[in-house]
Amino acid sequence: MIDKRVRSVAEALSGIHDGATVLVGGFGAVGQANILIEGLIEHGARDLTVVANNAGYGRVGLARLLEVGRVRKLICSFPRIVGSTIFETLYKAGRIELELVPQGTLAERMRAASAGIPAFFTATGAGTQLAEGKETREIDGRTYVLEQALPGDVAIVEAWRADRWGNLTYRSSGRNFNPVMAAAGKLTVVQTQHMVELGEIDPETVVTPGIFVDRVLHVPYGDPTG
Amino acid sequence: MIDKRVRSVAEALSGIHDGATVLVGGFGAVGQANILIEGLIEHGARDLTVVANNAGYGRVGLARLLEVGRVRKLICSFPRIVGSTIFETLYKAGRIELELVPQGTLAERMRAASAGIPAFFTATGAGTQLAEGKETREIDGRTYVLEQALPGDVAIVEAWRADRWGNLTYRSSGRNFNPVMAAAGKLTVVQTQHMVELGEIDPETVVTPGIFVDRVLHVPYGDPTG
Amino acid sequence: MSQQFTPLTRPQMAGQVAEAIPSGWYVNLGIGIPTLVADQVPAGREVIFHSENGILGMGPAPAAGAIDPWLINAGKQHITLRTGGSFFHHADSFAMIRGGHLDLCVLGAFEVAENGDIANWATSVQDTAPAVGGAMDLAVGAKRLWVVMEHQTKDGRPRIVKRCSYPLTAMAAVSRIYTNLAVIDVTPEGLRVAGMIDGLDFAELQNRTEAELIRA
Amino acid sequence: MSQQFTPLTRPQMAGQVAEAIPSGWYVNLGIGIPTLVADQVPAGREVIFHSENGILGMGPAPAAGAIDPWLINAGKQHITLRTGGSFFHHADSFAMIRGGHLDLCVLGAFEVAENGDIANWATSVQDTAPAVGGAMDLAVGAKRLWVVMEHQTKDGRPRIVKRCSYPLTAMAAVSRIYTNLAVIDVTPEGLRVAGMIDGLDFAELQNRTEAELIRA
Repeated sequence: MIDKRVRSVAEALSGIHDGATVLVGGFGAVGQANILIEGLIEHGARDLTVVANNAGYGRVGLARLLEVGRVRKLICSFPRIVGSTIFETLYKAGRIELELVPQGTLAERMRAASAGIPAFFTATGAGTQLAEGKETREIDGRTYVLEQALPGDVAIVEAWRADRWGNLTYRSSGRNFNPVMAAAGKLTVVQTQHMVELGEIDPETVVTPGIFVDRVLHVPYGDPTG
Repeated sequence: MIDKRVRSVAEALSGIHDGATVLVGGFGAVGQANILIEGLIEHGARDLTVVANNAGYGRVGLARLLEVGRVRKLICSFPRIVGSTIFETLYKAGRIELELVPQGTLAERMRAASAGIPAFFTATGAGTQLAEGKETREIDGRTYVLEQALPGDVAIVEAWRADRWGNLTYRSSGRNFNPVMAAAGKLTVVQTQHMVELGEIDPETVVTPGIFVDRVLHVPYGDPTG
Repeated sequence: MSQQFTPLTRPQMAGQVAEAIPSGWYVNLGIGIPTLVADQVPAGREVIFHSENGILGMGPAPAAGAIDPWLINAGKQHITLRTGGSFFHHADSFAMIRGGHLDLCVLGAFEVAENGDIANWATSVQDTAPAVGGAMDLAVGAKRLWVVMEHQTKDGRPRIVKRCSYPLTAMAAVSRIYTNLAVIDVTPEGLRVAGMIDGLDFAELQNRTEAELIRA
Repeated sequence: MSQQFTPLTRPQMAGQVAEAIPSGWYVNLGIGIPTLVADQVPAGREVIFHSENGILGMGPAPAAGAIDPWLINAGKQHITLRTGGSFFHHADSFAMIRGGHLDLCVLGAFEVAENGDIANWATSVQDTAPAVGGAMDLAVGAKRLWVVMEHQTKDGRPRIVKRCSYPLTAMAAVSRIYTNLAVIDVTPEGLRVAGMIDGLDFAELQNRTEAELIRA
């Protein structure tokens, strides 16, 4: 019987290696699998590359992981939000590397990775500092930048509902990067608010089909704060 | 007030010009907007390029449109199915041009068009006759083909439910190419089984957001046959 | 000879933009003054607002006590969803943006150049942790890009320039500029003044503008 | 010296494939003999079948009178959906295929070459309206590509060849071949025989195979 449910944070995160690229879902404080993200501290993996839209806020979740020095590099569109003081301190001290990526290019690079597309052209960033050193091409009179797929060794996502096959739904703006990252992770680990029986999720409304999911941990933590 | 509902096939199809590229949803007999497709005959547009997975079946819908000679070129992955005799006859007589495209590349080329991506690399077709003349590139030791976006002047899709903003859901395997084409058409025209009030479709379960839709015609024809 | 004119306030600037948006448009609003546009769309006019984090049909801020903690916009503010709204993921959201499906994006800016170049994401890449968000995608992707900003900086330097001095967000992307002094269209011939506030004359407007302006 | 052996029937070939699929795999089955695999997965073993037209969790054919006219598979046959199944659109479906998310694809073929090249979509591009469907995407995309086919053509020509004579579906894609005579792994060293039917010896198998085989 296929059963992707795991019973502990340790089980959910087992096998993540030093130097891994970790895709971390969420946008602002909504849709972040903070229990799993903070679980990486106990887990012990070092030298991580983290892909996330923001650099965390306050001292929880991703911000906490940064604070304890486990992240070598952040690939990110908007590290500077209210409360992202930990990242800013590390960055100014030269203790973390930053690859700044336009938000849509970030999403599309992961979508490409999930879809077997190694590279694609986009107009985003053409003629800007963020395209420096990248291949460009004129197509029908417009300049496009060639962007590379961005796969994750691990994706850490938050869902609203999950079943034992790993089918997922999300809640409201908690969807954000989570389905994109779930599909782009070689190992996809889910923190879900609700664990439901197989068949409870209408086949028409599954957002992430279980094929993209490896492990599901039930964490009914309630509403996001911050 | 935004109201994308139209009252007739003629209104739904108005403005489609000779020589247009028309994306036609459906897979097999399921999810084909046959009333709109056949409406193109009355409408009168000629010299069309049609993009569809199949070449129609029997003498209805797309097959009928082919039969009356309105289609100059078919871009298609699988024209040869049981009952596709009209296409085969035209093709053997040299009266229709065929661009054969692998099914996934066909879907992805339209998805690229909808997403502002003019070209992307894929391994599909590398080293085969279908990649002849196309740019290729070695990436990490594997050969990829550069494929171009495939936009439509018009997309003709079938939905299960629609509202006045053009939000759509589909039914079962009737989903297929329909959402991909809805997003890739400059003008997207929908034939829907059910017309519902705004708000009746749960925001979490909208498959095609109304931004991709221009016109919606209510055609409660029942179940697909064939 | 000092002229008698009162520059528009930020809400007034936003109001001008709101007046110009027709019913039925799909619109993304950047942070800052653009965010103020949503509240000033005339009653009864249906404009559908998009948020980068996967929302169409974004509505106004919730009443106190009626906050849905799961529903925020790209500026991380709590919002509401209008009847008919929908949720989708980030790749689909930016496919809408990049694919030219938005009728309009309204952004703030540090500078706009006479060819429509826009600089709005960084004053320098060196001095602090830079952040770009969705600005570059929005600037190249929407059918129209309008900028709304103060005509000059606080210390009186022009923001409408011959060539941007700050790092670019996008090349030749802006189609119209709303400032506290004027409305200016970016055309193939150059910057054409479509309107000025009462009491301001063209010479004075040009005086506050580095790039050359064309009379309407 | 004629040998005593009985080539496998098509259901037997499919049964061999079904036996080799572990629980939990995501699998796409091509038309022809591969389609027969689904019915022979041992009871209690959960294998999730994918169909190109946007289905995961494809179940067996419906009982007569219980047909859902909206639910067909890539071969346009009416099917059922298992509890836990899901629907998605074609671009997402082929993202699953192309992105390496399927553990296995099983296809029929006209020919397989010793380097794993597969030819299964056309005997000639010239003579009739060609059709490719999803074969090229499946062949390059799945983690493993197994071919199941008769070992020789009806007129006795070998299908396992040094180099395909028919138009290619994909280069160096096949990892294992199931025929009515043997199971053969495509390895960096060449074609390694993993099993033969009772009564057949290696020399006779080689005799019916153009490419060179390696004894297990």
